[in-house]
Amino acid sequence: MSTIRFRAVSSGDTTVVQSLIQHPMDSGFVKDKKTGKLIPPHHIEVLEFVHSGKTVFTALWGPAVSKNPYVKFAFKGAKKGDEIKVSWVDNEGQSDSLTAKIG
Amino acid sequence: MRTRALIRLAVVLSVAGMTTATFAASQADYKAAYGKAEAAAKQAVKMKTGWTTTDKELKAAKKAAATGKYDEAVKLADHAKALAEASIAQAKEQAKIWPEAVIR
Amino acid sequence: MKQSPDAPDRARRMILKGAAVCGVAGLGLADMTLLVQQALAADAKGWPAEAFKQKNEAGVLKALYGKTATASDKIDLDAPEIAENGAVVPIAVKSSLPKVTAIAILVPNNPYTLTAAYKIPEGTEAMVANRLKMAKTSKVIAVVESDGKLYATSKQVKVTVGGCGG
Amino acid sequence: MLRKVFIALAIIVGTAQPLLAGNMKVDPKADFKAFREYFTKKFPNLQLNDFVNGPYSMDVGLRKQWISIEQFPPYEFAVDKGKEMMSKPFKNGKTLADCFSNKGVGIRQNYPYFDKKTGEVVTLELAVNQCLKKNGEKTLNYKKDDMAAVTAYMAFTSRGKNMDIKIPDDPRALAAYNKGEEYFYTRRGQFNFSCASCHVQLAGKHLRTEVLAPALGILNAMPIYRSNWGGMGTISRRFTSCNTQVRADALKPQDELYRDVEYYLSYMGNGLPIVGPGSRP
Repeated sequence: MSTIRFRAVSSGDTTVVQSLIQHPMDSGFVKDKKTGKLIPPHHIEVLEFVHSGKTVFTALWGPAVSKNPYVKFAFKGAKKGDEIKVSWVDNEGQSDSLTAKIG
Repeated sequence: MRTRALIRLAVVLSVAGMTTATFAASQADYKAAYGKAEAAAKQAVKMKTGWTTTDKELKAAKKAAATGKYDEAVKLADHAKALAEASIAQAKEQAKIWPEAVIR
Repeated sequence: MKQSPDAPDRARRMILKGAAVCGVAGLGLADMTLLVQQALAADAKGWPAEAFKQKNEAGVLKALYGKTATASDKIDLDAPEIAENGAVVPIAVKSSLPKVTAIAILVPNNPYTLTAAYKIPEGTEAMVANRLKMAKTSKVIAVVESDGKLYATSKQVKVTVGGCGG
Repeated sequence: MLRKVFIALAIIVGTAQPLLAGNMKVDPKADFKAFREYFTKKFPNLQLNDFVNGPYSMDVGLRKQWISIEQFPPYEFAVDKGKEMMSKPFKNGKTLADCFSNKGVGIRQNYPYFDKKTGEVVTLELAVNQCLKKNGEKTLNYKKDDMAAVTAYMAFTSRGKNMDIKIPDDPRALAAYNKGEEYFYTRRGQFNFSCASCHVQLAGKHLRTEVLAPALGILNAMPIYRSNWGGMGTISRRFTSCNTQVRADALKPQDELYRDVEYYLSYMGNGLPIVGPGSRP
């Protein structure tokens, strides 16, 4: 299953995009209950939304973004049925992406 | 409700961690105290009324005894016993009076 | 909302995971070069490591934008007065300033001040909503880059259950 | 005349006596009515169907944050996973869905129920593990992760249906109900708190930023994603953590007493909508 959940709705010229990503977003300040050691920071660094070849939104995230992070933004120039590609990369080099249609 | 007041007192005392052990204790004293505390704790668990603090104190007593601190170990075991007994008293009292709390 | 198969992306993922480049089978040399470039670009496009290390507002703004901010009432910062839990504080920023190119959200009382920075290309609205962690009660600062200048507004958010446990 | 006085006396004694002796008649219908009345009187401005939203029904600031988080709630991942788990074939080719009526869709409001064969209360969480066991599969941890995912999916597909717990006219069912009620009102732990202390007497009060949820309909929102836990938790998890919060030893998940208290409390939530999975601070 994808780590990315995506919802985009167009009304008029504006498309509102919301996305939720399954990611621990470890802050680096929490101790592992079992080992007593700090869990190293593990977080998404870059999250990008691309519509017809153009990046419409870029998030640069640190470890203080909540677990299972959420973001919402809006842009102009897209219509219902258009595709948007969402991709993220984290500080350990893991990544995921998803191409979804605007509803 | 006299028993109730007594339990309140027991709860307060147990929270405050008051005990009566003031003598220099031996390993045998510790073993006796621990045995009694453990039995009371087991009884409480059986009645499903145990307190998390009882087990904590028992463990602390064991730890103290392992390093030869028998005074402290006895004190902790006595405290564990007091906690366990208070929890049993609580359960016995509650078994009688819980219906008073029901919304009617 | 159907997920479409996305072969090049899977490949890029492998590269980023450090898998051997040769392991990406079935792609021409040109594709490969493109993929590697994309992968590098994602890094170069980059994450402002310096800015995320800063421990105060001025440091963050200098590292991110190389300038300072002035107060503005044209920024709408929506944050709760009392956070229900510091692990998940919903915060939204909106601005009526012209030509907005970036939005950043700072929490000075967190171990590191910068929480999130957003790039707003032309055609994208000056608006973002997200959920952030707050370690304790703090001012939250919203910074907006408009027409090459920085503007900021702030709001106090009370936190009683700290969120560095997230 | 004299007879009338006697009858009146008998009624007075009859109603007063159980309070003192504790061996009163078990009357779920009367309990239900009194329970609901207590909460609707305590919170006269609250819509009845809003009680199930717990703290968010009674604090404007919390409600606003909740509505914002509900736009895209973190429990969505659990619902998706639960859906997948329901239809994933076991080694014997059967599925979790096969163990439930209507393939487990839209039936959460019927749990827990009283099983006349075994004479015990069967909760949804217990039923899931019984199904796995019966099919030779590994059972799930009752408190979180996969169990929360399955129950989240089942709650999600039952949203809007009203809780519908039945207490059959069977002395064993009434005894289970009564034991559940006793558990609910019994003070325990070093802090000497009962479930009711927090969720009846102190319902709606602030404990730091937390608002104590009213007991009316409290299970209709289960399982929940708690920011405090950083993840999902089941009814089992809620009960065990409530116990340890008042410094009482938690029972084993799905201990008979926990199932009984779930039975009692769910019955009190009858007629209110299922809104699970829920989010909580």
